[in-house]
This record gives sequence, structure tokens and C-alpha cells, in this order.
Amino acid sequence: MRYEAPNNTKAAATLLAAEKGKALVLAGGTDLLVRMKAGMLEPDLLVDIKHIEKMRSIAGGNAGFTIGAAVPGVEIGEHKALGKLWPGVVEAAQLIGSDQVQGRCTIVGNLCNASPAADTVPALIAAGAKVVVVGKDKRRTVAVEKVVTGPGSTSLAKAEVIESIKLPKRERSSGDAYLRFIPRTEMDIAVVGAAVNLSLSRGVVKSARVALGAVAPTALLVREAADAIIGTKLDDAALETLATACSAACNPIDDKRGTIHYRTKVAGVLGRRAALIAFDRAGGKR
Amino acid sequence: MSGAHVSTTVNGDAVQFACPNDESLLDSLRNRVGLTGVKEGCGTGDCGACSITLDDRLVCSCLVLGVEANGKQIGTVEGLADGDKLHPLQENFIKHAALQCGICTPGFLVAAKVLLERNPDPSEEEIRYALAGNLCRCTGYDKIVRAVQATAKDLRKKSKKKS
Amino acid sequence: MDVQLSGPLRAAVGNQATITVDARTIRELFRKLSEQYPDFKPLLANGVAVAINGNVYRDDWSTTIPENAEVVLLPRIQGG
Amino acid sequence: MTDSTSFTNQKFKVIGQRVRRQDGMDKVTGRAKYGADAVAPGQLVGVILRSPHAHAKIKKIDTSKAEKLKGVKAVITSKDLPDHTDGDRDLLSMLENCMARGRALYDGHAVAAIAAVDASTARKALKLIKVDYKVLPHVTDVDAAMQDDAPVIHDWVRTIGVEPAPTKGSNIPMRSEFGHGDVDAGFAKADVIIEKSYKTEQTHQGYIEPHACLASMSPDGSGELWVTTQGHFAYRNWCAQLLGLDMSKLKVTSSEIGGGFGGKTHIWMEPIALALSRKANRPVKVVMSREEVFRASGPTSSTSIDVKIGATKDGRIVAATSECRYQGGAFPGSWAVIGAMTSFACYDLENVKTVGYEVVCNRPKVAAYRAPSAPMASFATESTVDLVAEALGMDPVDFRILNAAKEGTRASYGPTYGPIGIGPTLEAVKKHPHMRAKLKKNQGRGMACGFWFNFGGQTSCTINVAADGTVNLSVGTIDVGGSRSSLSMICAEELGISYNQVRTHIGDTAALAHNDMTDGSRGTFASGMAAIIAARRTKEVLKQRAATAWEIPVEDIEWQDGHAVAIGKKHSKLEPLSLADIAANTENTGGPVAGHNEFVADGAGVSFASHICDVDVDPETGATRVIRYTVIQDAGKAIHPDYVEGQFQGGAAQGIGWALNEEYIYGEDGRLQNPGFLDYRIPVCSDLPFIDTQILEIPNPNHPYGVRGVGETSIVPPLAAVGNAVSNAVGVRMTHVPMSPPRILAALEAEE
Repeated sequence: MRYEAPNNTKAAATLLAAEKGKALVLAGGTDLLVRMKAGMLEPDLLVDIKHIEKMRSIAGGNAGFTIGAAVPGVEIGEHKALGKLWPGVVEAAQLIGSDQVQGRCTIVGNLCNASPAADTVPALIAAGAKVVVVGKDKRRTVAVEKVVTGPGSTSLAKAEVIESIKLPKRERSSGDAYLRFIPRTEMDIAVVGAAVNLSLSRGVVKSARVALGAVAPTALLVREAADAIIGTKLDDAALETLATACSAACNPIDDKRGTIHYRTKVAGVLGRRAALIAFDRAGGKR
Repeated sequence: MSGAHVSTTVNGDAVQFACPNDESLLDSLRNRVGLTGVKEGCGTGDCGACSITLDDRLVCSCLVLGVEANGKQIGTVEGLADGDKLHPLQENFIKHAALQCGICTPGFLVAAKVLLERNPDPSEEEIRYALAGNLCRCTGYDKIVRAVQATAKDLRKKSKKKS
Repeated sequence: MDVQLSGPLRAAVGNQATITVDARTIRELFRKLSEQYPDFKPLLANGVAVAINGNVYRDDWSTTIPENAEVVLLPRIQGG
Repeated sequence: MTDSTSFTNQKFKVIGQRVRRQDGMDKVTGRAKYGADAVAPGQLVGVILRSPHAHAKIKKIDTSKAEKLKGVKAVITSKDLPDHTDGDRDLLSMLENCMARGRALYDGHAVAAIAAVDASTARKALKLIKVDYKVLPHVTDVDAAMQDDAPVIHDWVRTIGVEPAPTKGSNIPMRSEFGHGDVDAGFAKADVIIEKSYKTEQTHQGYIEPHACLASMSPDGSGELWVTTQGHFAYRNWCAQLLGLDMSKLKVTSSEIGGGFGGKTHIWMEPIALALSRKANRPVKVVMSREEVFRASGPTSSTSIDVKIGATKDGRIVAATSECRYQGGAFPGSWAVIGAMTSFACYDLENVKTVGYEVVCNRPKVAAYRAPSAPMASFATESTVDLVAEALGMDPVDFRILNAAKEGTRASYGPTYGPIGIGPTLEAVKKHPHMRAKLKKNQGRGMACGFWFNFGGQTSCTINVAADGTVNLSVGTIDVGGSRSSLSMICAEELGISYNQVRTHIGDTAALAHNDMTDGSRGTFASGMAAIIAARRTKEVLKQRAATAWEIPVEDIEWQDGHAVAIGKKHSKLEPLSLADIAANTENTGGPVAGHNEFVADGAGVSFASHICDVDVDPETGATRVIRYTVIQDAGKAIHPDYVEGQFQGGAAQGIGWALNEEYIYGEDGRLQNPGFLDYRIPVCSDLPFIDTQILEIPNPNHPYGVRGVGETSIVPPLAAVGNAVSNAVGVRMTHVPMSPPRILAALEAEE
């Protein structure tokens, strides 16, 4: 296995394109190295993107943030402006693993690992985030919900690498939240994840996006759940409709982490609870 | 497996080693640098026994490649004491019986040190969540949390005196 | 004296819960039981402990058994 | 007097203090050497190929390609481990468990092994071994394995303990029965009878240090083994027997041990490491991965238990029965026996009958786990006890106090109890402020009792006095949690010197006579008793030396506060001689001074605990948090209270993990689905509150200081304490452990 650490995105894409065998991007490595150790992955080339200056920083503000693909969770947590405007995205990023894992893991890695249970993906989808994809010859921007196509698979071409994540302009009176259910208080993979992002106008929900994780092969954007609360002050009836819509959208599996029945039920519970937090953060009063 | 020559700094000392590209930094530190205080409990980032600092960030050395350490600053449990003077955390772990078998202790000490540098006055809850990445099977964490609380108190007293 | 048996040991002595044996030490007790009940011997190899007046003796066969003592044979179990 | 082990109620100077542990410095600096930390010149890396099938015939193993790979120095299969067991079925099972002999019996069963120059070569070579399997039907569930149509795993298994003796093979190696009185007559008198069935899933000890060893064998049949173990003498004996070696030619040195809890009382890959080393004629280090630890070491039994308890209106239990079905993994064990023995050990019962069934399954061979088998039986009993109390309208603590065993009670497993602590722990529960703390909505409080036997066993130790008057104590019981410090305290107490003048070490198998393992909570009890006797013998030698120096009769000398003192007016001019004074001149008084003891430490006192637990249950998700926990346990006498508390807290934490989240999850294919700390969920720091402790000291009459074992009992009550708390919080009775969120939510929905 070769190890390369290029210092610009183009060079990374070129290395990936030139490799005849299996080439993989190494960001935080918190998933990749575990799989390599288990013998599930045997790459011929690792392209370490942590030496690419552009990918190591968080830029922007109200008009939109750009988070570099190699920024570790701990730095996302330390970014005060980001945490103020996008608390849901930040808390989702902070939920990935322990403090030790936070020192390495990245949200782009969390996305590209393509696990149905990834914590940041529902939060990013709810936020309306996009990713900047760089290939050997061209760049493109893709909505987060279009990146993962199934468990372990993405829409990225072989020579493509994600350079950054872009969060949209933040409107006034907006708030987001992400909640996940895990059996312990830490260190588990989400059994269910729910993210809600909403904006208010005169105390009424003007726009909303609701996304769920770990309840289907990919994270889901649940429009019916958002529709349930748009135009409301998040009254109990609206919340109940949202919860029902969340549960209805689920298409989960039975596995070692949870049952179909459990996930379906708890998706509604978490959707409701996340909506309440987001509403509160947006300055809403019930 | 092709390999790499790595120049790094471990506990303040310049260190060089050669390793295969797919070797974890944990294995490099244990088998090539000889720092067996860094422990492997799982190899998957779930137990924290291999905790080190990498450029002052807390990480699991099993989730870092040896080759990634090139040009970095590494801190391990072996670097905690200042000569024959133990770090206050080390003192308090002994004093408060915060270890039984001791295999998790190096990881806890490194993680707790990073915590107290970031947050000199953590609540019990903050301590518990900050140390959630370090598994201990012997103590039920009770005396570990108490040792960290005692250290935080000691260090705050000390910095008050200084200022 | 009366010797009470429990667990799988009962089966080795024809499913009796209590038998009468005269013995002054654990060694003598085991010797006599092995002579009288051929099924007892393989169980002895697996381990048998003897409770004499409530104290459990797992190893020392030289332990003496006082007169009128309560004697209970138990499987010699393992700890963690 | 010197060798007496009876309790004497002596006054202590050192015992009971909270001194600094002697291995602390090494353990906080990273210097302590564990199983994987040893290095030998020219050492090879050993790796093991494991079965991916739950049950399969091994038709052929082709190792030729692996052998040809450059850097591979030895490849072994069961052919390299010929049967030296001479008809000993248990020993043969042990050998077969270390490496499959024609059949893989569980997912993870070792099939072949390789020693190579480095890890990547070894891993590459593993992939070159071709195994031709014929997959056989498997069974992993304890109840399913007992059915007539279950695949029979060993055709030679005949159920012991049933009449008539079976002629056909089954998965039930043994039925055992305990009890006394007439349970039918007892139930006939009962006003309330509660009968309930319970299931508990398989858990693992979860020690953080994986199994690791460094083996070095020479062609002349001698060898050395550095290994993480709870019993290096047992490992020595077993490895020598399985490999056909002279025991005395194999020197086993125990490393620091990174947790064991029973899981390191059994050999796994150690004989393989030795066999690889023998074949390669080079040292071989084998370190299990975490996945290997879960798949192929010795977890505890999964169980299925029925309990029936009858009581009269006045709150007396008049009859109780239990049937304990314990899954013991791929080879016969005796785990249900212990379940049956401990089921009702806390209670004073006139009519009681308990039955145990050992069950063989296609899972790894079960090993001991802290008070092995007792937590599951206690879960079933203590849950039912709460139900009976509820049906009678009685307070569950009062109900237990009324029925608790006491001195003179005939235990349900046979013998009559001496002085015991169940009653006092329950009285302490009643008085504890925890019982009066306020609870909020969806919070509940539960309590439960637990029992463990505790063991003594074969023990030897040596005290060596150095020329400056400092002392070494060498013991042969592994220090799993701080016992070296406790033993130094004991030695200091007896010799009348300070704790810092004594240093305790673990001797290797060549340095001391045989010692049983550190299991059954025996480490400090047995080695402590041995050290007391050895120290008293050392004092006799020291007195004799003083007598020689002074040229007076030894009868005129007493040992006081670390000094030989000549008694009587005629000796008034003789200044007392300190231990150091005597030690400085031993060459003139008869040579080096030492004290030994080799004996069987019988008389371990039984131990009881009562736990109180508060939980908070989220009724919408089933998530359960333990918010307050109190352990009250009888220690007999706490030598070092910090480490007694540590045992109480650690056991409680393991029990809480078992109660809420820990379980082996097998797929339909019989493969373990969660062999890692990610999905085998042991409690993390943020899952637990502080665990309060209260040490009771009801002296064990058979120990000079009154010590009882303390290590194991604390894991027994938590399963039921948590279950009873959940029931009191949200009104559902959980009968399946772990009480994971999906199970609690399902129970809540069923209740609706």
C-alpha cells in the first residue's frame, strides 16, 4: 500500500485517478483504519488529505459557512460562530465517537463512510448543506442527500474527492437540532437519528426540513414531517402529525442495534423532541 | 507493503522510526519506539487505552497510522511526569485508589490531562462525558472521577497561588 | 455418622439424600464411599467438597471430622 | 498458636489503613509490564485461524502455501498437538477447545496457527491456509439445545444425575439437585404462590487487556511462558499436560494482569503459542485481538430459569423451587450446579428444591465470570421475591429480613451457616439515607440481595528478611486489584514493622510451591492467611536469633512492635533488638532469615450483599439510567478499605452493564454479531453515578483477622436490583436480561 499526502485538492484527485488498484481518501481515518484492520478493506493507495491547507479550515459566517473536508470534530465544536448559527449540525458532529475520536473524525468522512446511521448526515440534510466535489478536471456542487446512494456506497466517481461542505445563508429566527438514540450515553452508533431545521416568521414555522438517520438504507429527508409543522406554532397536534410522518417514513431493519418496531416508534419520538429544541432555538414560543 | 521513514517528536524528544504504511501509530510506538505504556485494548477506537496527544489533540493511537506522525508532536503517559516528579493526576490516581488492574490507567491519565487543560473546573458530568472514550472494567469509574476532581482542585489552588 | 449429599452426588449413591458412613477424616470418608459406590469415584475426580459443621473443605483430605458433626458433600465448584 | 487460623479479634496498627499501593508508581507511569509488553530476542508473531462456522466438520486443512511464504517459521494444526491426556475427558476438552480436532464447534474456534517474522507476513500467511469445511447443523440457544430434535454436539455426552441413566447422547451433560424439606407440602400451605420464567443473555468479563503471552520452548522440552493470567501455576500444569512436558521444566511468569474477572482462569492460546515456539525453535508472542477475545475466550452462561415461591400471609416463605438451565458453551461444564446452589442461599427455608441442567451449545466454552452463575440465579429469585412481597402487600426489605438466613440456618445447598451477614446488610439497607431519598416521575427504586461462597485453596508464600531489616513477601496468587498492598500490610502488621518496609512480589512457578488461582475471591483471603502464618514463623526465627546473640533461652524472648525483647529482670540490661538489628547479623546467628508457609487455606467465609438502585426510565424510548446506587456488603474485615470499596463498585458496575445493555448477539447463522466494544456495550463513565459503598465487618471465624473474600459478591445483586427498580419506576416486570431499551419499550407497550 502506498501512502501519499498531497498539498492541494487537484493533486489528490490526480493521484486517485492514476491509481490502477484500490485508492481511498484518508481524512480522519476513524472508520477507514478500523475496516483496514478488520481486513475488510485492502487499499493499494491511501491519499491523506490532511495536508491540504484549504481542507483544514472553517470559513464564512451568516452568509454561509464552508467547512473543509479535513477539519476534525473537535475544531468544529470549538468554532463559536458555527455553533451559534448551526447548533444542530455541530452537536451532530460532536456526537461522533469519544473525545479521542473527535480529535480525528471529520464530517465528510462521516458522510463518505456511507453508513445509514451516520450522525452528521441527517443534520446536514436538514440544514440544506451541499458538498463541493473535486475531480481530476472539474468541480461540482451536490446536495448532501445525493451523496450516499446505499449502505457503503456513494455517488462519487473514482477520482473525485470532497473538498468541503457548504452550509447555506442563515436566516433570522432559525434553529436546528439533532437527536439520536443510543443505548448508552456515549460511544454507540445511532439506533435512530432525527434532525430538524426550521425558520420562523412572527412565531410561526415558515420553512422546515426534517431528516432521519438509521431508519432506512440512507438518511431520509422527510418532507411530510416538515409539512406537518410549517404554518404552525408547533402545537401538540402538529408535533403529533410530525411524529407520525417520521414513523411512516421509516424503512428500517432488525439488527443488533435495534428492531424495526423500535426504530419506527422512536423515530417519531425523536423527531418531535428535535423539533421542540429547534423551535426553541429559533426563538419560538409555544 | 511499502514503508515509510518517520521523523517525529515523542514526549519532547526527536524520534525516528521506519514502519510499513499500514501500521498503526499504536504499534509503532509500542514496537518501534518502545513505549509500551500505550496499551491496546481494542484496536478500533472504542476503549481509549491507547490514548495519546497528537499536536496537543487527544486521539486514539490505534486510529492513526504511524506514517501520519511525521513532523508531529506526540505525548504519551511516559511523558506525564516531570523527571522524578509525578504529574498531579498521577499522584491523585494513586492517592484515591483510582486504579485496580491499571491497564486503562495510561489512557485515562492522558485523556484527563487534556480535559483539565481545556477546562480547569469541570463538573462531574463534564468529567464523565470527557472520559467516556476510556473504558475501565475494574473500578466502576467512581474513584477515577474523584481523582480527577481532586486534581482539578489541586491545580486550581496552585494556579491561584501563582497569580 | 450421617452424610448428606447434594447435586449430582446423590445419583452416584443410588439417589439417596443421606447415607451413613463411619469416618474420622475426609480421606477415610472418600475411601469408604468409593469402595461402597463405584459411581462415586469418577465424581471424586471431578471434585467433591465437604462441609463439616458449615465450613466447606475443598482440598485438605486430612481434615478430621468431629463426632456428631454435620457432614454435607457438595460439588467442588469454581470461582471467578 | 503460630499456625492457628482462628479469629482472635487482635488490635491492628496497619490493617484497615488506606496506604498507597505499591504497584501504583509503575502503573501511572506506563512502566508496568502486562501480557503484551514483553519482548524476547528473535521473537516471532503468532496468529490464529478461526472457524467462521458455528458447527462444521473440518474435512481438510491445506497449509502448504502458507508454509512456503517467506518469513513463515511454523504452521500448526491439531496434528501438531497430539493427545497426551490419557483418557482424561476434561483435559481433552481443554485441548480441543484450544484447537479444533476434526470439528469446529463454534464461531471463532481455532483451526490452525502460524508463527512468522512479523505481523503482516503472519496475516498474509493466514489467508493462504485453505480449510475445507462441511457445515453441520448448529444450536446456540439454551432452551433449543435441550429439545429432542436439537443437533447433538457431542455424541459421547450422557446426562449424569438422572435415573435411569440415559443410553443416548444429548446436549445435557448433567442434572443436579439440591434442597431439603417437602416443597409440595410447603406450597400446599402457601397463601400466595408466584411462578415466573426468566432469561438472561450471555455476557463477557470484558477485561480491557486481551489475552497475551510470550512463549519460548527449546527442543529439549524446557520452556518459559510469560502470560497474563489469574493463575500461572494452573496454566503451567495444563500447558505441560497438553504438550507432554515435565511441569517443572516449564517456567511460567505472570505479567501484570489487565483484568480477569474469571476469564483468565482458563487457557486459550497459550498451548498454541508454546507449540508454535517448539516447532519454530524461537520465541513466539501471541496477542488476541478484541474480536478474538469475544469470539474465542470464555464468556459466561446464557440462562433460562424458572422460579416458584410460596408464602403465607404472615410473610414467611413456605416453599421455593428453581430450575436453572445454563448454557456452558461447546464443552460440558458445571455452571448450572452453581446456579442451583446459589438460587436461595440468602434465605432461611424449610422446604426448598433447586435443579440445575448443564447445556452444551455451539458457543465458546464458558469460563468463570465473577461469582460465576450466581447473578443469573439471583436475578430470577430476587425478582420473584419482590413479586411475592408485592402480592402480600409487604415492604420488600421487611419481607427479606423476615426470611433471611442467619447463623444456624440450613443453607439451601446443604450445610448449616455460621455467623453470616445477610441480616445485617438488610438492616443497613433499612437505615440507609438512600432509602428515603425522593424520586421523581418515571423513577423507581429497587433492591436485591446476593450471595457468594468464596474459596480458599492451596497456597504457599515465602518471607525473606534483607540485611537492612526490610522484608520481601513472595506470593503465588496473582494480584488482580491491589492485593500486593494488602499482603504487605498483613506482613507489616504481624512483624510489627511499617508498611513501607515490606515489598510483596508475585513469584514465578519455579520460585514457589503450587498456588491455586486468584479465583473465588481467594487472593487476599488465602495468601493473607498464608502470609500471617509465614510471618509468625519468621518471628519465631527472629526470636531464636536474638536468643543466640544474647545467649539466653528463646523462651525468655517476646516479639513486641518489631523488636525482640528479653523479658524479666535478669535481662533488664539487654536493649531490645529491632528486626533490622537482627537482620544485620544473620551470618553470625545461623544464616539467612526466612519464613514459609505451604498449606490449604480452608474456611473461606461466605459473603452476602444487599444493593439499592434508583433508575430513571424514559417511557417513550425505554432508555434506562441508573441515577443512584448503593452497595452494602459484609467483608469480614477490610484489610485495605479503598480496594474493598473498589471491588464493591467494580462488581456493581459490571452487574449494571449486564442488567441493561451487555449481551452476546448471535445471528441465525450461529455467528457472533457483536464481537467488539462498539456493540458489546459495557458501561462507560457517563453511564454511571458514583457508587456508594458501606462495608460491614462480621468476622469470619476461620481467619485470624476475620477476612472474607470480597471480590465477587458485588456482581450478584445488580441484575435484580435494576429489574426491581424498573418495575417500581414504570410498572413493568422485566424477565429478560439485558433490559435493553427495545425490551423495556416492548414491555411497556404490552402493558398498555
